[in-house]
Amino acid sequence: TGDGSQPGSDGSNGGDGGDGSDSDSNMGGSIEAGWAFNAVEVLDPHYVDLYQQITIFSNIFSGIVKLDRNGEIVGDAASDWTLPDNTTYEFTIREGMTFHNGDTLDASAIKWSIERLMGLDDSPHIGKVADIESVEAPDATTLRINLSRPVAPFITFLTRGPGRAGTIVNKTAVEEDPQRYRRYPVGSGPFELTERSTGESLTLTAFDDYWETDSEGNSLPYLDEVVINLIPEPSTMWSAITTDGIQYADELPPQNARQVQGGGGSVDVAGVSSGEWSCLAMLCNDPASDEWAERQSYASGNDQPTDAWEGTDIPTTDRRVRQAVAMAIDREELVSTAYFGFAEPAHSLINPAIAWAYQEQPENAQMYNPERARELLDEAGYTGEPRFSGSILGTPTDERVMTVLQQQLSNVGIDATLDVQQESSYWDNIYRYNHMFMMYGGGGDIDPWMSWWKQLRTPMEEGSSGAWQKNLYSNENFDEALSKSFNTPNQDERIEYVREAEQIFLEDAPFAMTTFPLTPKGSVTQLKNVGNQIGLSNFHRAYLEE
Amino acid sequence: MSSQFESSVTDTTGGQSAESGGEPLLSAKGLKKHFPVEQSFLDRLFGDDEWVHAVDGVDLTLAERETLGVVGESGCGKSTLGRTLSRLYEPTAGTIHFDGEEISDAEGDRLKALRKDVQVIFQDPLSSLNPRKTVGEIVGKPLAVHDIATGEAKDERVAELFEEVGLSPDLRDRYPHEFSGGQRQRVGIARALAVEPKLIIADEPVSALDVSVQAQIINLMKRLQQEYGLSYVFIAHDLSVVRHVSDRIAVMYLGKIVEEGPTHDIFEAPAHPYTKSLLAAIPSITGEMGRRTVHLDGNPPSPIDPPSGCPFHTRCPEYIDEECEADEPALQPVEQSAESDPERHRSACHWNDRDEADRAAQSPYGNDVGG
Amino acid sequence: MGMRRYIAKRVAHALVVIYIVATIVFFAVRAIPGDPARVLLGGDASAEAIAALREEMGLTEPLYVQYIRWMGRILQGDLGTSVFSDQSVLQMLIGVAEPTLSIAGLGMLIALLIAIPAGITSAVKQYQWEDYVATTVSFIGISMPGFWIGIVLLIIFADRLGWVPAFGYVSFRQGIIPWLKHIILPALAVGLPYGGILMRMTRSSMMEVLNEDYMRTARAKGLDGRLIVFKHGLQNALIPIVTVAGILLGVLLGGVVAVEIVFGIQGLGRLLIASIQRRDFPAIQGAVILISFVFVFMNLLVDVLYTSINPQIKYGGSE
Amino acid sequence: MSSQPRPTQRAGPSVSTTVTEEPPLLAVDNLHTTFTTERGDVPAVDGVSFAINEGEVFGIVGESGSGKSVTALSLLGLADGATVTADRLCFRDEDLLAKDEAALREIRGNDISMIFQDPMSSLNPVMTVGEQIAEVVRHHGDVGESQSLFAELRRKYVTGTSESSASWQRAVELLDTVGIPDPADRANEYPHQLSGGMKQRVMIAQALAGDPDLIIADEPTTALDVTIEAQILNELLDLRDEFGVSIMLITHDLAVVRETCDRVAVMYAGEMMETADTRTLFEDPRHPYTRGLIDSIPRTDDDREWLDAIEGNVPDPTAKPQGCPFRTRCDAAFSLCEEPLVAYSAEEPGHRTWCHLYNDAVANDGDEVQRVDDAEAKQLIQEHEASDDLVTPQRPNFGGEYR
Amino acid sequence: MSVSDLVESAFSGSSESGKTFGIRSDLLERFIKTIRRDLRAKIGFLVVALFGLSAIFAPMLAPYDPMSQQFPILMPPDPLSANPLGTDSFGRDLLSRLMYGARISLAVGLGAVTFGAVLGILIGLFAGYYGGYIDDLLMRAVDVMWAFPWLLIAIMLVAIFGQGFWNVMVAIGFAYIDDFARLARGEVLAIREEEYTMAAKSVGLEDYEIIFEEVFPNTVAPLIVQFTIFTARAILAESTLSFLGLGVKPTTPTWGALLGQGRGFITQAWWISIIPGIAIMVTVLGINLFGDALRDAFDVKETGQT
Ligand SMILES: Nc1ncnc2c1ncn2[C@@H]1O[C@H](COP(=O)(O)OP(=O)(O)OP(=O)(O)O)[C@@H](O)[C@H]1O
Ligand SMILES: Nc1ncnc2c1ncn2[C@@H]1O[C@H](COP(=O)(O)OP(=O)(O)OP(=O)(O)O)[C@@H](O)[C@H]1O
Ligand SMILES: [Mg+2]
Ligand SMILES: [Mg+2]
Ligand code: NI
Repeated sequence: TGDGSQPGSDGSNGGDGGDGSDSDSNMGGSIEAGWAFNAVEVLDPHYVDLYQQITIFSNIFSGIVKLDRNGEIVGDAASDWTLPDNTTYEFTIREGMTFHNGDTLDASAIKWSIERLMGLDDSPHIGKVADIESVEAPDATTLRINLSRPVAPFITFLTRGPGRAGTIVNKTAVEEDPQRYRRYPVGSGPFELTERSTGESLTLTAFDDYWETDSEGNSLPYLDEVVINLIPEPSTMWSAITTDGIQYADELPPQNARQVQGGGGSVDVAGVSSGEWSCLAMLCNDPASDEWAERQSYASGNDQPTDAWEGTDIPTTDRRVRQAVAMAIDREELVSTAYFGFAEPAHSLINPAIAWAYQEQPENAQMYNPERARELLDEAGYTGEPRFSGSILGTPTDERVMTVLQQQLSNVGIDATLDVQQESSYWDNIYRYNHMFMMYGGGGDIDPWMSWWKQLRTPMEEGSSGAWQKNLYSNENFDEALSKSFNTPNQDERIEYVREAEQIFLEDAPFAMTTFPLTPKGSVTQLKNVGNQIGLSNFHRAYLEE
Repeated sequence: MSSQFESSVTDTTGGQSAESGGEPLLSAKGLKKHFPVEQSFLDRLFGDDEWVHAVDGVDLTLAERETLGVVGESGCGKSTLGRTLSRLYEPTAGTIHFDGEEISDAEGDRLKALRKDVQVIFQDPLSSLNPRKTVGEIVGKPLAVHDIATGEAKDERVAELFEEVGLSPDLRDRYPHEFSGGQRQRVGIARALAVEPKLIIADEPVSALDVSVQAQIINLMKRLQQEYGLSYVFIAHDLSVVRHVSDRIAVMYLGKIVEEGPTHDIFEAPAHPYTKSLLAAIPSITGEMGRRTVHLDGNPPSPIDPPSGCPFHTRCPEYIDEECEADEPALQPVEQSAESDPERHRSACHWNDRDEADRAAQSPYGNDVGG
Repeated sequence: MGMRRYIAKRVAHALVVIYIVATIVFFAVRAIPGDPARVLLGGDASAEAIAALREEMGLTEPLYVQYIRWMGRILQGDLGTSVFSDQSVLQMLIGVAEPTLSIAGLGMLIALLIAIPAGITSAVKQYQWEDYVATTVSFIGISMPGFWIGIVLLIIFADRLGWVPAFGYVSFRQGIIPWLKHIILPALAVGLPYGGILMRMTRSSMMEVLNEDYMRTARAKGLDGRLIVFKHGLQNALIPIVTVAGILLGVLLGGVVAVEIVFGIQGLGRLLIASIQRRDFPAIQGAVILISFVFVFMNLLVDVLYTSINPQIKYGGSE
Repeated sequence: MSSQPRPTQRAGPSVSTTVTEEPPLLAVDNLHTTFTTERGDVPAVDGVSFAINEGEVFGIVGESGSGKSVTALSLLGLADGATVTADRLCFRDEDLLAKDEAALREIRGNDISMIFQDPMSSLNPVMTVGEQIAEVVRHHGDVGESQSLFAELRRKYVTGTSESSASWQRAVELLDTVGIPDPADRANEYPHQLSGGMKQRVMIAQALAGDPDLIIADEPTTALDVTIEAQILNELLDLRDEFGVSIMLITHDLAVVRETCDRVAVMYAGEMMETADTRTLFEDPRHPYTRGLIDSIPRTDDDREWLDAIEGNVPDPTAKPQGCPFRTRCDAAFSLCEEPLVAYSAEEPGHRTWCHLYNDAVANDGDEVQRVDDAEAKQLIQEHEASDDLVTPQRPNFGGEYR
Repeated sequence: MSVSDLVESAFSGSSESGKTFGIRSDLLERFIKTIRRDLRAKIGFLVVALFGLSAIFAPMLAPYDPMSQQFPILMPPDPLSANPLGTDSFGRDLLSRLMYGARISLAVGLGAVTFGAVLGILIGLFAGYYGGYIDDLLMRAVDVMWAFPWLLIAIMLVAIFGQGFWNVMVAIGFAYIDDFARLARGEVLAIREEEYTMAAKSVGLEDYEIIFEEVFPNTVAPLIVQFTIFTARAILAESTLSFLGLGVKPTTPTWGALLGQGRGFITQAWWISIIPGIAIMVTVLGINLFGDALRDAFDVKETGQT
């Protein structure tokens, strides 16, 4: 996990999966929390695709499996599981679990939940269950999932938080009013959503019949109530937590968070990795080229490719230029200036949350080397002043990073203009392929597949391969290595393919990696044991110290 | 005096032409001008359109070289009449003939030509001059608009006009606010003269001026009339002034002419009760000292909803009977005294049809008002 | 024209304006690039899913069909359902209108309470210290953006002094004091710029009134100076101020948006911005209709008020 | 109430200002009112002397800008921003110049009240006419109603003045007195609901409400039609006859003066030209300016083709010629006209002319100067001036403050 | 007279000697006199001149490149150091950014108001002069503009055309169209009552000539005052747009952007937002005082009718 590298992390990030060393002092109380988000509307896990929503609903729902404080996958509703063969998963389901509305949670309830997702055409997560052939619940405690082919990352899809496919929704409530369910979900997690006022606050109340207990047998959760306030303005969030208006902040402004690092104040800050990676994606092909005119539509859905590049040279289609850009980025400076320390430099695509595959500096890692960058640009024939110009597309949250990148690129002679777009226009633009550079990234990645398959594999008419291509990258060898990795559940074998793909990625440099961001989460010192694995904010075991 | 002017002064018959049955210079028939009280489309939607009957059926004629005085109380429609006659307002109904041509629907070039023949002098000498233009520009503008003179010629002509109205041409570059009231009115007159008009409609040209200056302006206007053979419609509320300048007088009440006739007749033998009341109220510096007799109470009724019948019946000291409320009297010749010319002295009052004796019995003035 | 008829007329007028505003918004939001389906499904949704959702949201139909359908629903009082929250737009609007109106209302009240006395003092004591103090304060109000005032106030009163909470909104139904505590800073932040402008207006309006003939008449009657100012002058000075106060509502409501963000209050402004950012057409349309509704009807209210403090205007007599 | 009609004292032509035993109601001697402006000092009133007796109608005529209004305002301390000095400015032997703002407030409305030219702008548009009159009645102080700031504001904004209160009743009574029909209803109306003539009557009623001894009427009829003008002037005369108030009538209309006034003063460019009783002035005008004025009026009885206009314009008040301000336009101007002006008395008592034609050292036949003994004339002028050389009291400049 | 002549005489006045905007040139004298006389006018003029000049000559005067991130971050102001006003969170020199910021902010302010003024005044002139249906139509359009949330216009423009100087300018300017239209119309209604417009008509001028030659020059005085006041408000509006992330292109220094960026650092680095805040305040104050002085200079009563 990101723990080891968190700047000044104070170890208060207890998990909700393993045995926390919980204090047995008078535990309970209610807290107010702040979420740095403008609106949280949908909380139906099968529809949710935004991180802030995940961070809320993971307190409300149980998954089949979940992540423990070390980022390892452990059982949640399933106490254990086995893989009789490469295409079958068999789960042992706990007994005695109930939903918030009193329904029993057993294997058949989970079966219904998975099958619901399989039937939801408009869910963003349907791809995760596309390879499921059948789901069986032979008895109340056994759940069997049969896949049509081996899917290496399948178990990660079933985690409660990031995966979402295995998050268990309640049949009665969904069938009663699916519209209402989106806003008032019924789960089986430690808290139930009891009240919400539009966009302003959500009240989570402890669920008395939550299955989990601490090591001493006390029932969880300790907290009676968590009120989640939406506070989009960072300075207000900061004021709120310093004045004890809230006891927990889902995300603090990093510059303020930096202030309290080293402790002493009334606020503790933890820099938490949410499995996030961030990069500068570079356009690798002209969308209107013969090769891509058709292919781009598989990703973008636009029948006609943009003619924005007609008659213009796209320097980033040259691999040397891309490598140069990757070398122009001083990641340490980026971390200190743009993130105020709340990030780790990224030299390759595999993020630290994928502990089994992560290497801080793999062979041929993207490292800061401006001289070499200039040489490469010279080689590529870009010697002018500036060498070339291009615009960087990003959203308002990327602005700080973009500002620093702009300066760093200009240091090697590349003139970058910034195009900051609201989220909606950002997506529109990004699939029009009319920018040379794009701020891009992903979060909650607990398997390399998650960042690579849709993002970098060659787009195909069928299936999800390359469905999220932002920069029109294609390399047959890379595709091949990725396919093999996907179909190899055995981790020791699989890692070979992952490494192979990683090397191709580093060679081609479709992305200039920047950082693995950390989210500064703040809590007042009295509040202990909030589970922050993978960037979540789980209150399962959190408590207020007297 | 300019040679251009002399050429325009060919008709020397003067005010006699109308009398002798010739074509009048200006004549209006059934002239009406109504203003909407409200303008918004919703008002029209709600059917709330009310109209101010500012001028409500006026007939009049004006001969060349003649001055027609128009008098009446404030708000009776004098200014509106003047502006409608000069086509500054579109008439709501009725016809206007000028110089033998109908002008009530003139447009474009014809209207522009009319603007050259008919000019207006306004009441308020300050408000009628654009404060941001020099008086030279103001007087020169009509010359440019009508292509009478440009460049040097224009400047010369402006200087001539200034001298004509008794202003030093050196004052050309000054702005209106730098002048006294009398001087400003001279500028207004010079502007009107610039296009060599045949007719000038003077809308209370002296009422904003002090007596000493008022006399200067009246003298000036009379002199110009004699020199250039101008005709005037002279609007005023000061009866002594009107008497001094006019050949004929029209008395207006609530948008209508209630009495019309040669100045002498009107003053010596007024026929309409309203005219009599007006005359009685004139302050005088020659007659008896002491109070004026007032026979007119209250204010004129609203022109939005004028009274039925004779418009004056609500205030008339000589009110006869229901006929006054029911029928509107027409302008009819007055045959009264030997001096008056019945053809030219007309009045709109039911008394005209009645017996002289009746009249004397009811009139608060007795039989010999002013006479 | 009677009061009722006048109001009926003005309401008709208001509805026409709102109708046009609504129509413009309908087409304008659709002219903005960006696809609600894509936003809703996340940036990485599949093309088919997006197409399906577009179909479902009725976005694939010709624009005029969408428009007619929407108009039809509006006439039945149905503002539609938010694409994002699956909530009826009307319900959402009701939820957010209260905080916004509370802030704007209190802000206006504060502005008036500061501006009018200060403006009058300033006019009466022209070029004396009172005038200079009042003018300086009003200039500070005028020249600071509302959100910035908000942040400074927040740091002083919430952060440093801890007198009031730093964020959020509590309905007045939960108690007047907590309600006030939550909205006082936002209200000040929107009220000060507005009040600053109003104060300048009051000052010049009052100065003009002081030069009126009837003020001289009042002095010639031998009345006391303060009595003249407050009895003869005030109401006359207020006449133009009321109009200006109405026209400047835009300044007030515009300020609320940024201030809501600063104080973490989910109000109409924030809803509007969020809805635009995610292209939630029904919500944008609803919010705009509500805003123009507030504008137009506040204006109507101002006009009625205007008529009542200015006896010279008969209903409908003024434009 | 003290409004018992006093016996009418119609001032006959025999009453003269200078030699009367009874002190005049108002005595003004050598009044100067100077405005300080960025264009320089404006001597709006430049040495004006006159007196008004009890029950008299005293007219002041002059062209626009001749300082008539400023004279009136100076008396009551309402000439904002001006420095007022005078040798004497006494009302009933009380020195008005010595009074401070509070003391003047007691005089205003109670002893001296004013009627202004434009009734529309001089009445408060947002107060009922009844209230505007009633407040003066209360200010007058004998109706036993509170006139504290609070009470007045409550009346204005909250309760309104009770129709049964004494002050309101009195207001209605006054409206009736000035000839307004349905006074009880009209009292509840706003000025814009009344016609011009009625508004002017309201102004008069308001002026009467304090039961004053002197009413200053500043061009009360200029904005009105002749017929209404006649009504209003008659009204004023009736009041004088009925209540015995003195009236100072300011106008630019000589005909009005002739009908209405007992005595007249003619002003020009801030200075006095001639004063006399009315009949004398019109029958025997001595000053060339007065004569010019009378001649330039078109009359209903003459058949002159040309009016006798006074040529030229009124001088700019900041650049007034030295000596007689009229000399630039005067046909009879001669060598002495640059000397300071002094008053010369004529045979008729109270008839004084500020024109050096009437210096004893000058022989003239009215318009033509025949012979001038310069030395003697100047000597005489200096003697006149010396006698005026008193200590000049000055009123502090209140600057129009609303305290 | 051709339209172009007309426009020339109305706007430049070159054909009529000694006038600008149809206003006589002694306005300048009067203006100078007002400034001499009144301390506040002096302050206003000084401030406007100072900021205007520093904006115009920013490239020459600014010590550093405003974009270059070459200094340590968040350095407090120290008059004696290399960065007298400190540095921002990227290590950029604040003094330089403030000076370049003045360029954009003042230009946006002036540009926006000019845009609003030109459209608004045209609408107002025609509506007021013609009255009737034209007035109805135009003023209803103005009502709609007024009731239309200004921010929405701004957001839409930015969404459609992207962030940028011109879009921000137009977006802000849009909000002022209705104000100018109302003011201009009100003035025209008053001026239409003046007899000189009637006189111009009687002399034979066409409507458009009357509008631009007679009416417009007489409405200019209050409009100019409104113009200065709105310029101040437009500068504030720019800062609000920046706050909402809708300002001029990112990293471009504008006062609003400085203020907006600084707000997150207010507890650690007050100077980042306080200093541009003060700059805005002083400018707005200066412009307002300047406007007051202009008004005095335009006040016809002051010169008086002699
Ligand atoms: N443009 C207009 N719109 C609406 N009503 C008007 C207009 N002009 C004049 N009126 C109305 O028409 C009537 C006659 O007005 P007009 O100005 O012609 O009177 P007048 O006799 O000239 O009065 P005065 O002596 O006061 O100048 C009045 O009731 C006036 O209010
Ligand atoms: N407040 C003032 N500041 C400067 N000059 C003033 C002021 N008030 C009046 N004046 C000047 O004093 C002179 C006399 O003015 P006043 O108002 O007394 O004239 P008037 O005789 O009443 O004229 P009218 O008949 O026009 O009312 C004028 O030249 C005028 O410009
Ligand atoms: Mg008129
Ligand atoms: Mg006067
Ligand atoms: Ni008494």
